[in-house]
Amino acid sequence: MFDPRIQIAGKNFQNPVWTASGTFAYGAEFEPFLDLNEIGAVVVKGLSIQPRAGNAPNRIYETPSGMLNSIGLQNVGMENFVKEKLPRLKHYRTQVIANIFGKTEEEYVQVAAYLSDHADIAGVELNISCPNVKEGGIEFGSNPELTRRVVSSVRKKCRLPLYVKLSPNVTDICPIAIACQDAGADAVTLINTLVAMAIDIERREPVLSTIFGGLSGPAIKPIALRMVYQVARAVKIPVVGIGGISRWQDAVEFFLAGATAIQIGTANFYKPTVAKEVLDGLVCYCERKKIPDVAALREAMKSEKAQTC
Amino acid sequence: MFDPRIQIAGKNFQNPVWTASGTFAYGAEFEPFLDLNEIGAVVVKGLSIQPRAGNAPNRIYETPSGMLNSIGLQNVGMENFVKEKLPRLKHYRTQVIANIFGKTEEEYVQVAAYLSDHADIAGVELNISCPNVKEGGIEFGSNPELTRRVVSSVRKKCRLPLYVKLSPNVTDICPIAIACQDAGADAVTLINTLVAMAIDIERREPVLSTIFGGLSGPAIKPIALRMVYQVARAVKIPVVGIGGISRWQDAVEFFLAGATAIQIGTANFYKPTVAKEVLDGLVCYCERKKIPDVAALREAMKSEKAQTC
Amino acid sequence: MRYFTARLVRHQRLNGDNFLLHFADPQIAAQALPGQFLMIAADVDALSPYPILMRPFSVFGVSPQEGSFSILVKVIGLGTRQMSQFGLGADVPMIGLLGNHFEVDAQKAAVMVAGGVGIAPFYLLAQKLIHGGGPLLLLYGARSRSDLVTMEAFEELGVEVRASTEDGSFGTKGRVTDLLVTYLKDSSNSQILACGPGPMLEAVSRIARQHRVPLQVSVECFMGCGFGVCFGCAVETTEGYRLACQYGPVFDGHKMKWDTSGHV
Amino acid sequence: MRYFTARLVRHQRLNGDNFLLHFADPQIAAQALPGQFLMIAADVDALSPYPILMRPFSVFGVSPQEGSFSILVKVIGLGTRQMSQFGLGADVPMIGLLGNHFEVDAQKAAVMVAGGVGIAPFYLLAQKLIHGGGPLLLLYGARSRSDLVTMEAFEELGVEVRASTEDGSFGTKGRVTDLLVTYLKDSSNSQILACGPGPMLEAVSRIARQHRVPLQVSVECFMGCGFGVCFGCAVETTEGYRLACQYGPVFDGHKMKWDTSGHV
Ligand SMILES: Cc1cc2nc3c(=O)[nH]c(=O)nc-3n(C[C@H](O)[C@H](O)[C@H](O)COP(=O)(O)OP(=O)(O)OC[C@H]3O[C@@H](n4cnc5c(N)ncnc54)[C@H](O)[C@@H]3O)c2cc1C
Ligand SMILES: Cc1cc2nc3c(=O)[nH]c(=O)nc-3n(C[C@H](O)[C@H](O)[C@H](O)COP(=O)(O)OP(=O)(O)OC[C@H]3O[C@@H](n4cnc5c(N)ncnc54)[C@H](O)[C@@H]3O)c2cc1C
Ligand SMILES: Cc1cc2nc3c(=O)[nH]c(=O)nc-3n(C[C@H](O)[C@H](O)[C@H](O)COP(=O)(O)O)c2cc1C
Ligand SMILES: Cc1cc2nc3c(=O)[nH]c(=O)nc-3n(C[C@H](O)[C@H](O)[C@H](O)COP(=O)(O)O)c2cc1C
Ligand code: FES
Ligand code: FES
Repeated sequence: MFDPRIQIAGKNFQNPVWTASGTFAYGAEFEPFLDLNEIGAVVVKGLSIQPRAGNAPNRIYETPSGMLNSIGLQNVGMENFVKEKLPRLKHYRTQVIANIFGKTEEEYVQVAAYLSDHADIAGVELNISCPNVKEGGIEFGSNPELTRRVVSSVRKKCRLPLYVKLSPNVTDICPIAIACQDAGADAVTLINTLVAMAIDIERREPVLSTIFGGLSGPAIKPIALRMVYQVARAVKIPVVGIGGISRWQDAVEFFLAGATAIQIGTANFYKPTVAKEVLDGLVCYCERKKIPDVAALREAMKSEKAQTC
Repeated sequence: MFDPRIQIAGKNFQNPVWTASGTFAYGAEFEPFLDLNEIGAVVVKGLSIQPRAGNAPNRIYETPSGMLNSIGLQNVGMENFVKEKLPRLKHYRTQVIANIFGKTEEEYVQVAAYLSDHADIAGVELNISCPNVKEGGIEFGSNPELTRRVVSSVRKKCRLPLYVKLSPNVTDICPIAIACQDAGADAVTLINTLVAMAIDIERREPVLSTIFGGLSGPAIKPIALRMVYQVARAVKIPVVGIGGISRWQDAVEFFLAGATAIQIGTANFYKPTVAKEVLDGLVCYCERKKIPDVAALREAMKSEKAQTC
Repeated sequence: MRYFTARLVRHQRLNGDNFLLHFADPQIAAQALPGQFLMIAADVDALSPYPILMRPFSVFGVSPQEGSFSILVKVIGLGTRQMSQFGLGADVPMIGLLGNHFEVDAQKAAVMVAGGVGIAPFYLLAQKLIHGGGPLLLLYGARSRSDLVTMEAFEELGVEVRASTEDGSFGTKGRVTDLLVTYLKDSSNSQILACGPGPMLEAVSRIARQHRVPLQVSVECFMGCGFGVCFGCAVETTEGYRLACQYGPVFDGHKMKWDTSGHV
Repeated sequence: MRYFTARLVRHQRLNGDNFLLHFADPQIAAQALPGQFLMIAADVDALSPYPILMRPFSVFGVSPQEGSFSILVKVIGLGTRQMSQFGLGADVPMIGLLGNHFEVDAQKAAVMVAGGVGIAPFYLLAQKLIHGGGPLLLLYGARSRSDLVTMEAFEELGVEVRASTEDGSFGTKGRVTDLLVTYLKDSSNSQILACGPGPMLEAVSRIARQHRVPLQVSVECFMGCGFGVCFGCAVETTEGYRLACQYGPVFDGHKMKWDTSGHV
C-alpha cells in the first residue's frame, strides 16, 4: 500500500497532488467536475492588497503544446478572498495555500501579515516570479540578494508556512533557491512561466496586449523538471514541482527528480479532472513498484550518473 | 515582387532562410530531398580543433512538441571539414557558415583562425551556448564579461564575418548580445537550446546519458521569439532568429520581431524539405502584403505598444 | 455544467469549409439556450491532446426528441481541421453548458444579424422563438456564396432570410450592415441580436446606436477554459473588464468597448 | 532515399496491439532489403505533426507484383497509437529506404531469433532467402500468446517456426534464448540473425559468443531523423560510437557494447 500523505512545515496534506495558482481560480469553480476533497492542496489565484482588474485583452494564446498568458494578476484582493472565497474552501479536507504578490517589499509583507492574522490556511506562496506586471515582480525573483531580502521581510511577519515560487527566467536557479532557504522559507515551488511571445502575422502586432506573456503547459515540462532536479539537490527544504504536468507519468518524473509535492496548472483548463487522474495514476505506479510513500519515491532514482552540463 | 536577398557583413545571401547547426550535418546529407541552392545558408555542425566522438547514448528523446538532445558536439574536426565536407558544399550558390566551439578561449580562437586561413565561407558562428559539454561552453555565454572576452579574442584572429550564437539560459539576454556587438561581432544568432531533462519512470533514471540536454523544436518558439524581439531592439548588428521554426508562418513571426535571417533546426529532421517550404511561404506572404524586401518586413510591425514586462 | 464525452452521431458536410457535428446528449438537447456554448476537445486523444486547449462552439440546434444537439464548425485552424476529421461514433470530451444567452424582448421585433460562422447561435434562437410566434428576420452576410450555410434550415423554420455577400455571388452585394441599415429605415421598434467577427459587431453597434435600437452581441475571443478559471477571456465593457465565458458570451452591444477588447 | 508519401492501401489488425499497414510504393517494394527501415510520420497532419519526429519501422514484407510493401506496428505509445488509426487511403509521409541490411552467409544455416515485435525484419528476410533455397528456422519469443503474430505467414513461406512464451500460453514456456541454446546444441555451423529488445539481444550475443557462432543484430534506439544528420542514434561498438541509422541498424553482434548503448 502506498501512503500518499505528506507533511510540510507542520501541516498535513492528504496527498502531494495540488493545483497551481492562477489555474484553479478560488477552487469552488471546480466543484462541478471534481470532489475537491481529492486534492492535496489548492493554491489560489495570486492575491494582492487591493483587487486588480488585470490586463487588457488579448490575455491568452495557444502555442505548440503550451499557452501564453498575460492575465495581469487579476484577483479579488486579500480581504475579499478571506471573506468570500475562503469559507467555501474550508468545507473541504483539502489544504489551501494563498499565492500572493505585491509591487513592493512592503506590499508582500502586508499581504502575508494580513493572511497570517485572518486566514486559517496551510501556507502562503510568494510569487516573486510573475513576468506579467509592470511593477516588477520579476525583479525580486531574478536576483538572489533581492530574493533574500523580500523573503526575510515577509518571514518576519508571516506566521503561516512560507513557500516561495521561483522564476525559471534566470541563468542559475540554485542560488535563488538557496537564498529562499537562508531567508527562512519553508519550501520553494517551481517553476512559474517562461517569458515568451507570439506575433499575429496578419495584424502584424504581438498577440498579447502586453507583448510578452508567460509560457506554460506540456511544452515547458522538460525545463521545469530540470530545474526541480537541480534545486532539489541544492536545498534541504521541500521542493514543490510545477510545469507542464498533465498526466500521472509527468508527476512521477517530478517526484523522482526530488519534488515533495507537485502542482498542476494549465492542464486543469482542458482536463478539469486531471488532479484526480494524476493522483490515481501515481498511487497505482507506486503500488506496482512497491514504493511505500512519497519520501521513498523521491529516493527511488537509480544511482546518479555524472552530471556533465 | 519580393526580393529575398540579404547582405550581412559584406556577404550576399540569396535568401534569409538558413538551416541551423547540428540539424543539417554537413549539408550533402540533404541532397536527396532538396536542391541545396534553394537555401540561403547552411550552418554546419559545430566544429572543434580535433574530431569528437560525442556523448554516450541515449542522446535524444522526444518531448511534447520538442526534443531533447545531448549529442556532445560530435564532429569531424576543423581539418576534415575543410578537406572533406566543404568542397562538396561549394558546388552550390548557398552560403556556408561554420559553427565552432572550444573548451577554452584559445581553442575558439584557433578554430576561427584556421577557418579564416583555409575556408572560403560566409562566416563563423561562435557557439558560446551549448549546454551539453563538460568543458563549459555554457560559461562563456551566460556572462556578458566572459562573452566580451572570448568574442574579442576571436575577432582579432578571425577574418571571416563573425556570428555569435547566444544561449537562452540566461536572466537577461540583452547585455550578452550587446557585449557581442561591442566586441566586434558582425551578427548574433539566437537561440540555442534550453537546458532540460526527462526521466524514464520505468528505469527510474534520466533518459539522457548526460542527465541534462538541450530542448528544441516548436515547444520553444514562443521563448525564442521573445528573445529575438528583445535583442533586435537592443543591438544594431543583424539578428539571426532560431527556435522552433517549422512553418513559414513561424519564420514571418521572427522577421516581424526583427530578425534579418532565420535558421531552421529540428524541423529538418521530420520535414527535410522544410527550408524550401518556408521560403516559398515567406515569399507568398510578402507578395500578398506588398512587402518589397526583408528590411521592409522587419519594419512591418504596427506601432509598438507599451512593453510592460 | 459537466465535463463529459458525447458521441458523434452525425457528420454533415456543408458549403465551403463548414460542417455540422451532431452529438448524442439528451441533457444538452433539453437545456441549451440560444447563445450558450460548449468547450470541445479538438483532439479525441485524451491522453495527450494536441492542440491542448478545448475550443468554444455555440450550440447550433437541438433535437430534444432524438436527444441530440449539433454544432456548426468552420475550419480555420488546426483544431477545427482535426474536428472535421472526427469519425462517427467518436466520444468527444467537452464541457458545458457554458455562458449566458440571448434574451429576447417579446415587445420588439427581433432581427438577427450574422456574419459568417456567426450564424451559429441563431438557429437555436429561431428554434426556440418560432414557437413563441412573431416573425423572425435573419440578416446574414458572408464573403462569398460558399460561406453561407444552413439558410434552408432557417427558412424551413419560417425565418425570413436576407443574405449579402461581399463579392455579390449571392443575395445583395455588400456587407450585412448594409442590410441592417436598410431594414432599420422603416422598423424602429426592433431589437438586434448579432454575432460575427469583431469589426462587424463594432459596425453593427454604431448603427444600433444611431437608430437607438437595443443590441445584444455574442463576442468572439480566445478562451482558455470556458468556465471562468483562467481569466483569459476578458473583454472590455463600460463597466470594466468582463470574462466573456462567465458574463457573456452575450453582452449588451452598447456597453462594449471595441477598441480595447482584443481580437482573435 | 526519398522523402515521399505512400498511400495506405490495407490495414490488417493482428493479435494484441499489433497490426500490419500496407502501403503502395512500387519502388520500395522492388528495392527493400531485409533489415532496412523507413522513418514514418506518426501524424498525417504535415502542417503541424504531433508527435513531431517520425518513427522508425522495418520493412516487413513486399509484394513487387502489387507494388506494395507492409510494416508491422506494435502500439506502445502515442505515435504508434495514432498510426493504428490511420485511415485507408491516407497519404503518409515517410523517408526511405534507410540503413543497411542483414547479409546471410550461404555456407551456414541461418537461424532467425526474434523477440516480440523484433519479428518485423524477418519476414522480408524469409521472402528473399526462401528462393535461394536452404531451410530457414525462426525462433520466436514473446511474453504471451497474444504477442506472437504472423507465424502462419512464415510457415506459408516454408519457414520452420519454434515459439516460446514467458507465460507458457503458447509454444515452449520460457525465453527465446532457451530455444536458441537448445538449437545450438546440435547445430554448430550456423549463423544467428537477431532482432528484439536490448536485453534479449545482449543475452543472444552471450550465447553466440559461447558457441562461437556469427551473429548479426538489428538494434533498437531512439532515432531523431533516420538519415544521419541528428547524430542522435549512436550505439557503442568496440570500434566506438556508431550511428545506428547509418552503420546499422544491423551490427555485428559480437562488436556491440551493450552496457553503454542506451536503451529505449
Ligand atoms: C463563445 C464562442 C462561440 C463560438 N462558436 C463557434 C461556432 O459555433 N462555430 C465555429 O465555427 N466557431 C465558433 N467560435 C470560434 C471557434 O471557437 C474558433 O474558430 C476555434 O476556436 C478556432 O480553433 P482552431 O484550432 O481551428 O484555430 P487556431 O489554429 O486556434 O487559430 C486559427 C485562427 O483562428 C483564430 N481563433 C482562434 N481561437 C478563436 C476563437 N475562440 N474565436 C475566434 N477565432 C479564433 C485565430 O486567431 C487564428 O487566426 C466560437 C468562439 C467563441 C468564443
Ligand atoms: C531500426 C528500427 C526499426 C524498428 N522497426 C519496428 C517495426 O518494424 N515495428 C515496430 O512496431 N516497431 C519498430 N521499431 C520500434 C518503433 O520505432 C517504436 O516502437 C516507435 O518509435 C515507438 O513510437 P511511439 O510514439 O508509439 O512511442 P513513444 O511514445 O515514443 O514511446 C513509448 C515507449 O516506446 C519506447 N520507444 C520510443 N522510441 C523507440 C524506438 N525507436 N525503439 C524502441 N522503443 C522505442 C519509449 O522508450 C517508450 O517506452 C523499430 C525501431 C528501430 C530503431
Ligand atoms: C492563466 C494562468 C494564470 C496564472 N496565474 C498565476 C498567479 O497568479 N500566480 C502564480 O504564482 N502563478 C500563476 N501562474 C503560473 C502557474 O501557477 C504555473 O506555475 C505555471 O503555469 C506552470 O505550470 P503548468 O505548466 O502546469 O501550467 C499562472 C498560469 C496560468 C497559465
Ligand atoms: C540534435 C541537435 C544538435 C545541435 N547541435 C548544435 C551545434 O553543434 N552547435 C550549435 O550551435 N547548435 C546546435 N544545435 C542547436 C540548433 O542549431 C538550434 O539553435 C536549436 O535546435 C533551436 O532551433 P530549433 O528549435 O529550430 O531546433 C543543435 C540542435 C539539435 C536539435
Ligand atoms: S475562458 Fe477561462 S476564464 Fe473565460
Ligand atoms: S537518427 Fe539521426 S543520425 Fe541517426
